[in-house]
Amino acid sequence: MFGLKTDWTLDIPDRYFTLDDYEGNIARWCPGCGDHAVLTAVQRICRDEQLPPEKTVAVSGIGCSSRFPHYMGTYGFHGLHGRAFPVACGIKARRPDLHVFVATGDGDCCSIGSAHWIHAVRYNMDMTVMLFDNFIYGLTKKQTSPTTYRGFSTNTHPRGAWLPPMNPTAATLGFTNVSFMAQTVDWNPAHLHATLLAAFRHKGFSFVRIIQRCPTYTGALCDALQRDPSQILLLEHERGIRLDPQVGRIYPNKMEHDPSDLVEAQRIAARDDLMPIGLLFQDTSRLRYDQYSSEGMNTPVESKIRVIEQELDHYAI
Amino acid sequence: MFGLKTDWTLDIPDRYFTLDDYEGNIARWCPGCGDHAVLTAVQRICRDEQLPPEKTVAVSGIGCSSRFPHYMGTYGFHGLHGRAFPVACGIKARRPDLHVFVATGDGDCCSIGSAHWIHAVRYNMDMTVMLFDNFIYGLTKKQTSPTTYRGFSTNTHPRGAWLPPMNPTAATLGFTNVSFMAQTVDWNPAHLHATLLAAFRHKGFSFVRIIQRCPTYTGALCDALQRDPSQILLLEHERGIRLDPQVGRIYPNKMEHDPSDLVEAQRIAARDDLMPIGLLFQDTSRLRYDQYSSEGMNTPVESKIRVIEQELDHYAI
Amino acid sequence: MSDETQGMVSTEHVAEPRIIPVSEHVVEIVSDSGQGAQKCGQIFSTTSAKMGNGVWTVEIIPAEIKPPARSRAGASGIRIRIGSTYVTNMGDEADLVVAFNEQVLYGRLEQGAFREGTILILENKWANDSIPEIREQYAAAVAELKEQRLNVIELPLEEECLKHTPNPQLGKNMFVLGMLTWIYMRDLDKPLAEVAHTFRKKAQKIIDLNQKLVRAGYAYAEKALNFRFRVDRWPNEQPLVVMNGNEALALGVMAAGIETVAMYPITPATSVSHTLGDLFHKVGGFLHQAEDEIAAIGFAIGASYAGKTACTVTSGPGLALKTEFIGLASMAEIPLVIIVVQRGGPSTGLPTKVEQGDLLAALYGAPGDSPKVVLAAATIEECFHMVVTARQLAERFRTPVMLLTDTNLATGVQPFPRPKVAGEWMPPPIDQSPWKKNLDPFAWDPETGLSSRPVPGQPGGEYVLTGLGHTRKSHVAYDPDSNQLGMDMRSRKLAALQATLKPPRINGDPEGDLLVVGWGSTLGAIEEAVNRARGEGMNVSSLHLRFLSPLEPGLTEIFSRFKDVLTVEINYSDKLEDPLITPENRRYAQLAEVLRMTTLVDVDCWSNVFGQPLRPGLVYEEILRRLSA
Amino acid sequence: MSDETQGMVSTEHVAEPRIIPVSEHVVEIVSDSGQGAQKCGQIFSTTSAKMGNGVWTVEIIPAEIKPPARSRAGASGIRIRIGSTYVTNMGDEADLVVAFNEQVLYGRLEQGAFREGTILILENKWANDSIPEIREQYAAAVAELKEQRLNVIELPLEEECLKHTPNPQLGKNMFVLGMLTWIYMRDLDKPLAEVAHTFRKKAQKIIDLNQKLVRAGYAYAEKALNFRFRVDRWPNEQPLVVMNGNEALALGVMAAGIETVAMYPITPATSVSHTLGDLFHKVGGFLHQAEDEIAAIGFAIGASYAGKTACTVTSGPGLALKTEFIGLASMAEIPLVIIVVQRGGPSTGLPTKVEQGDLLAALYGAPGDSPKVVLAAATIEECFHMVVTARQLAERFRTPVMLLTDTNLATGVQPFPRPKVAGEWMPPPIDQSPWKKNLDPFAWDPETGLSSRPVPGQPGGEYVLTGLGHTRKSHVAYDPDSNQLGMDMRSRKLAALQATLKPPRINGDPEGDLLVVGWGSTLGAIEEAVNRARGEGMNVSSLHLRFLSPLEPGLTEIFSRFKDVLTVEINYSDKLEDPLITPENRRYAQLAEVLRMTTLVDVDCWSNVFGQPLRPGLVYEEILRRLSA
Ligand SMILES: Cc1ncc(C[n+]2csc(CCOP(=O)(O)OP(=O)(O)O)c2C)c(N)n1
Ligand SMILES: Cc1ncc(C[n+]2csc(CCOP(=O)(O)OP(=O)(O)O)c2C)c(N)n1
Ligand code: SF4
Ligand code: SF4
Ligand SMILES: [Mg+2]
Ligand SMILES: [Mg+2]
Repeated sequence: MFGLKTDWTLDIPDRYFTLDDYEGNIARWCPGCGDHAVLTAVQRICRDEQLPPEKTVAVSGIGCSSRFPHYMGTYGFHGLHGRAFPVACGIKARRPDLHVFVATGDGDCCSIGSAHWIHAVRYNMDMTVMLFDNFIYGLTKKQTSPTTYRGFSTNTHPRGAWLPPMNPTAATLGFTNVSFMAQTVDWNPAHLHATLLAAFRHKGFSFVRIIQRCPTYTGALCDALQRDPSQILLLEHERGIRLDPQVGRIYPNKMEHDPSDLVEAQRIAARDDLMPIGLLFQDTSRLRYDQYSSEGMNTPVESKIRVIEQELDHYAI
Repeated sequence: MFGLKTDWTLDIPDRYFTLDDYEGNIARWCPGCGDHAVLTAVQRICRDEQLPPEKTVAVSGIGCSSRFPHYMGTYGFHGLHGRAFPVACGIKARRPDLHVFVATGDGDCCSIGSAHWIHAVRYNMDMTVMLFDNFIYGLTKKQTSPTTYRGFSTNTHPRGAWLPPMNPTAATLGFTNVSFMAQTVDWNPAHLHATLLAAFRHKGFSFVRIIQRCPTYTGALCDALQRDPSQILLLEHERGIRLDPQVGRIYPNKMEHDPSDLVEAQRIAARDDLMPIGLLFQDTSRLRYDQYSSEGMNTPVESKIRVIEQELDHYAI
Repeated sequence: MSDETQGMVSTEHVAEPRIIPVSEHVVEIVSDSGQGAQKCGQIFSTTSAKMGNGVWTVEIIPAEIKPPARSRAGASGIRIRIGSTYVTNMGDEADLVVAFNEQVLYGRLEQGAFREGTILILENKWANDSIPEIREQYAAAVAELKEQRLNVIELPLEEECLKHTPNPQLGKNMFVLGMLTWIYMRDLDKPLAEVAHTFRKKAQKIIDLNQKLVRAGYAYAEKALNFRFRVDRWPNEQPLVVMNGNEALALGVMAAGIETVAMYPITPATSVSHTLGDLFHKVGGFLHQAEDEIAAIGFAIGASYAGKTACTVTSGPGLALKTEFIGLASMAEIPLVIIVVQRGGPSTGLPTKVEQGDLLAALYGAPGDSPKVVLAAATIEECFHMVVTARQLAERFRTPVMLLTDTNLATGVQPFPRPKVAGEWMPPPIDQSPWKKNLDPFAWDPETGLSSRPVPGQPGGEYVLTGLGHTRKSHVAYDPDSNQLGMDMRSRKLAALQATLKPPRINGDPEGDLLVVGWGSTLGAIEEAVNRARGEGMNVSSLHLRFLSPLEPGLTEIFSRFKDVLTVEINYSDKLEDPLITPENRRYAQLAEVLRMTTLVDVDCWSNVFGQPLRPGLVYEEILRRLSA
Repeated sequence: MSDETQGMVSTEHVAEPRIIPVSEHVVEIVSDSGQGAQKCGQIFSTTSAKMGNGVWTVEIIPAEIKPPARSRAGASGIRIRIGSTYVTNMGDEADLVVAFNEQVLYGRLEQGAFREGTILILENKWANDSIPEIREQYAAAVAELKEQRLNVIELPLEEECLKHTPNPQLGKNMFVLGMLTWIYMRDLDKPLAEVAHTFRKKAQKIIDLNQKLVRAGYAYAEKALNFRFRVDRWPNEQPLVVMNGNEALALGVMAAGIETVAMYPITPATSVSHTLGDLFHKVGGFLHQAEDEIAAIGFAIGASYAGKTACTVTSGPGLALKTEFIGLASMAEIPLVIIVVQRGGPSTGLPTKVEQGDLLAALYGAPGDSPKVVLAAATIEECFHMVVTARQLAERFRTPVMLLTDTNLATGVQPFPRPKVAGEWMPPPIDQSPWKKNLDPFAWDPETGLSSRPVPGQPGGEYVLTGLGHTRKSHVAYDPDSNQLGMDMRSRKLAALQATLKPPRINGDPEGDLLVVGWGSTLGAIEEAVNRARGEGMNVSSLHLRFLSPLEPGLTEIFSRFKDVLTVEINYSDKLEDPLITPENRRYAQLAEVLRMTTLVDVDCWSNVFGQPLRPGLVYEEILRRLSA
């Protein structure tokens, strides 16, 4: 009678979900924006994995990329700038039956949201996190973000951003309890899809930094990467991102990297000559807070009353 | 006439400061609290380096350790919980002539303040930061902190803290633009003093994690470390913390560590068998935001008016 | 109020002690921190409650965790007010004080805790201390206390304890408990049983020693003192529980069927989480200590969105940090319970002291128009029950509900009728049935603004919650009509809720010379003062508000029946007699501001920011002053 | 208001165009995003100002960064109101509209931007588009526009441009500029010079091409149209500058001698930092883009503490996050300028739209009593000057000062008298002289609460600033007297400031049937409406408040001279005629709430949350309705 049942979906066992089922409002990103590609990849994963739309929640902060939930046909939570993680954790903590995707920007996650980022990694709840890194504040029209390249001119730093750009991948790898860290680019649909799929399947906090084209404000940055695949370092491993060998061909720079090696992952992340893509680190044995938080969730009302009455006995006079 | 002069102290060139000059209100920490030792060490450094009290500012958040400024005879700013860094950065950005010390707790810095922590490291302004890590929320009476050991019983987790404890040193080493990271213990006055002195002399954001005894709430944790020096790993290097060899004798576990090797520092920080003390990392070549922020600080009023009038010309019709 | 005891006590030994009947007594035990005064007082208080007295207990907490011994500001202790009626507040000056040293009394003196004639039982070992300075301090203090006409009884407490234990520092509190048991004519077996219960997790020999000391104190008092007090029973047949307001909140959370509490530690709210930390998992609840207050409310909002109303608990500085998310909860109509245990402000302020300073911030803190329900508990009992109400309102009206309490309630301890927890107090399991086709996620009833919400897991209900302006479908919309409609609907809910409320009860006549209006923890003190004044024939009534947003109805009409209306609050207001203050620039106490704008009645206010629970005597004096003016 | 043009225009060609004199005209240019309508309008507006017209320009901004072409919600463009007097607001419906396609007109229609008779010059290439759907859309729209009695003039703009450039998409805006130059009888050399200036950093051939297109548009209009409008000069001799409110704020910051601005980007406040980003370092200023709003204000507070008043700039959601630090600044008396460019709320709300929704949050947002100064700019000119005032008040009164503006001011563009920047506006260099012995860091003057502060670097002034309750020495203190004193002193400063203020000026007679009270950006619209009503003999006056905390003095007395007092605001209020709303539960507009509590006058309110700048016509109608009731 009481609490959550895990078998509700059995009421409707014969549903088959098509891509249409994951379609929400018409996406209003700029033409050529990398966000479109990510949306498509996630919708495909939902379809391939046959996630019931009602059991799927897309959570975001505020930013261009955080419009993501509106374009999904699932449940969604388009919250506050920088605060996607606490909300997503609150959802997952008490609804482990839901599939949670988080969309966040380089400003949303790495600037205003950075306290939650470091702690969400530590909580290691099972969710798929997409950091849309376009090296800029898109929605508010071209201000410096923590990842903006030094010297790149923005509206707040017309003389060029002065600080060294933050490396979100290196930072994440230093956070306690990190369990999954991958990097990909929006313009390689196969790599993007394979990476997000691996992230989705990882039981834990799967953090994927997606290098994302923003033709409107930082076009040149990604154009260079996109046009010259030799600036990319493709990470390969049998336990890494599984990729059609065809896809890997365009990348002259490849490297075998065992994703269980954290120190090596840190070394790779810190490289500033090449942009690594692939799985940097994965550890499936890390503690997952959602397992702890969902303990005893189905306690029936009668037992609750019993406990409370017992406790009142202690206070009784 | 206008702006800051750097030679003001020359008005009073014959002052000599004694320890008394750095004494503020009577320290009200519990007897045996490690904070007392840190206070003494800082006061000694002020005296040894002859810092004019009026040119020295101690900035803190809220917590037992954040009472620090009240006990100094210098200027002080006892601000909001978790927000010591922004205030300290605001001070240093526009007053590079001031010596800034920051006192922060494991809750203050690594929990509520963590967004500012990651960014303050990146700003790399010249200040000496002391993280008083007592593995607990002291002031609010024994709640779990990010660094609380798993299984340790607190008032919010009477069944024992559940999450793996955060490693602030490992995290800091992963933050972009890190320039100085050291670790010490409050109960070894010589090591504490030498470490803080090295931190003070480092031009940049010097982050020192001090393992701090809180006999009231986490006595057992530090007692073990204090009684059994073999749980400590003493880092030594010619460019490391300079220590009287006598002091090092009590530590059977020693290791040569070159503080310019970041990857090795990360490996050491991640060790969970031994508690490393000493200089993990130092890089004096990192960009310092306070140099940028204090540019042109002494612009005379006449030049300002000229610039504004010129700008008004652009808007004139 | 127990003036009859004044001057009646002497330290001369007589064979038969005099038994003085009093209707109530205020007892304080003060010591250095760590000497167990609080434990002693708690047991005395429970014993008194079990003997049928009304009781109010409040701890005297030093500012530091471990202040040095014998320090002026370091008083640690407890105040117990016992009475032969229901006791609703900590009272005025103490009638009897036990002090372990003389220095800790200065702070109490400063705060006006004593009066002429207050009996002071004082440890006298300091008179012969080996350090001359201490001997001098002691002599000076005793002289001053006598000067202030306290009834000082110097006794060798430690010396007596030494006869029973080698470590009197640790046992003196039990010895004093025994003395109080004798003085107040409690059955000795009651404190003994309490001691056994309190130390049940300790070794038997600890229990034995403590009980021995209680007995010794009892015997010693019998020998050393010549007065006893009799406080008659409060005729009550109901089963009672005794606890502080934060414990009541924690149990209320569980009784309300709230299953998720996310918080960040902050005095004086934290202890709610301590109680929950111990128990919550036993009812399948989950306590999340978040990385900060923003994350705490975000987490609670996530959990609420996903199905069941969650709760966050905080105090002033934390409330400030939650402001943005409170706006989101209002905008996106997320059911949520926000408990605010108020402390002294502004800023970090007076973390351990009481103030009612957060009413306006609760009402108006969030930028833009963000209507929400705001309740305030007036008693410890209400701390329990109002959480249940708050959860139900949050869900029914799809809105954040703020529940205000304060340090006075949080740390006060009082017996109240034992609640009978009912299954209906708890929410049903999360609805996962298919969502009714074509019912928009914000299908506002145009009259009431109410709508029901799809919960993740409900097929067909998929929608995207957003803090941006939105339509009934929760689609982002910036057009004038959508924005006006959404704002209308969210505001309308408050009017709809108000329509279900009764006008507040008036304590006293429905008309008269003066109406005293209060809210929150001051109820007991205000009613006590008003009733006393009424007893003396004054034409004064009082009224206490629990709903601050929406306000309880009928206030304008009620106010019109009184010559003057005065709020009594413990928060800041300018005084008209202060320099430069005019009727036009005066900044009123917070409820007064709200009532003035709502009723346009010239509501006056009397308030202070002493950081202390309100004393009935001060209110009584103010009533007197006004009615005799 | 230019009703005289209605029905006077036809598309039939005649040899001599009719010249229609108008006192003012509202022109809109709407297009898909990226077609340069805004640039065209800006040049037209500057040209008009240079020709001696009063001007108000406001951009029409789509919700998305790059909405798809020909989308209903995607209108991007500009509105220019020109007049032969000083123009203070964006006016009511447009008199003349140029549209690059018909779809973008729907949103404008919905928002009531057009009226019967509005002249619409419409690109007609869509009538022959290769896609049948587009042809149909076009025909349907034209039919509807005609149905709504717009004066639709369909012209082959693109076709004409093609005669001069292969890429008419990029040049059409210049062509339209030329047409407007002809229609409004501007000297052709003025826009040509502006074009040269605007593209001065581009290649000469770009300038040439654009100038060619302007000339072509001019010639074409002459051929194609049979009407011209004459808007006489505004007789003004002063030198003028023309800019938007955010540019005025940025220049004001520099003129105030503020040297540190810390912010986090947020619409619509961000562009203040864009202006500063470009210029600030030239005056030795430093713009810090912090990691979040909390850090931004913390940084500003640090800089202020260390010597010179700093500034932070934000909007609603950022204001919410700054709440805790604002409390600290009030408590610890830190001079600080907080600029809030208000947008639609609550929560993320309507980021690009206007609202005056943050007044109560500014006044009461911080928990506990945290008095502060709150100002609101009413014009773009005031955006400039009030920053200077704000810094001075912050320092003199050692307090945070909040300066409220809004989207309407932020994006509106208007000429105003060129300020003559004075050295006295700027603070002296940081005082580093030895601190006067024995002067406490909070040596409050008991009458005024004022005190002067030591600055780090001053020997002898060493003190520890704290957000905890504190004494004159800034020592932590939790005792009743210290807390009451500190709170008194901080509050007293507001009374002291108020004592220096004059009662507000009344626009119109000092007594009458109706007093309209406003604050902030609605000044122009309110006064225009009131003056129009007065011109028609109505007994109405208006009053506009710049100081919201403390309030300007004398309001009760002023209000008593009017039968009715009504605030006009663009924020939320319940309407008395709404379901369930009673006089007692009605939630008033924000200033109305404040005035009701202060004056006890039954101040009524008229407000909306359309997210649009206030239109004088709506206010006029409301005045009419009230005065004829
Ligand atoms: C509290 C708050 N501060 C600031 C903003 C304004 N804001 C909206 S999105 C954004 C940054 C967007 O950058 P990013 O997170 O990188 O996302 P992108 O638009 O680039 O995808 C900012 C500053 C806000 N909405 N709320
Ligand atoms: C915004 C806010 N939240 C919470 C608190 C309560 N609080 C004060 S200190 C503290 C934590 C102290 O722990 P830590 O930073 O480790 O310092 P310690 O006392 O251990 O030295 C907390 C939660 C506060 N003052 N302000
Ligand atoms: S501004 Fe950049 S990130 Fe935003 S929608 Fe456009 S291309 Fe994408
Ligand atoms: S509680 Fe712990 S950290 Fe705080 S003063 Fe006492 S010993 Fe030190
Ligand atoms: Mg971005
Ligand atoms: Mg700590």
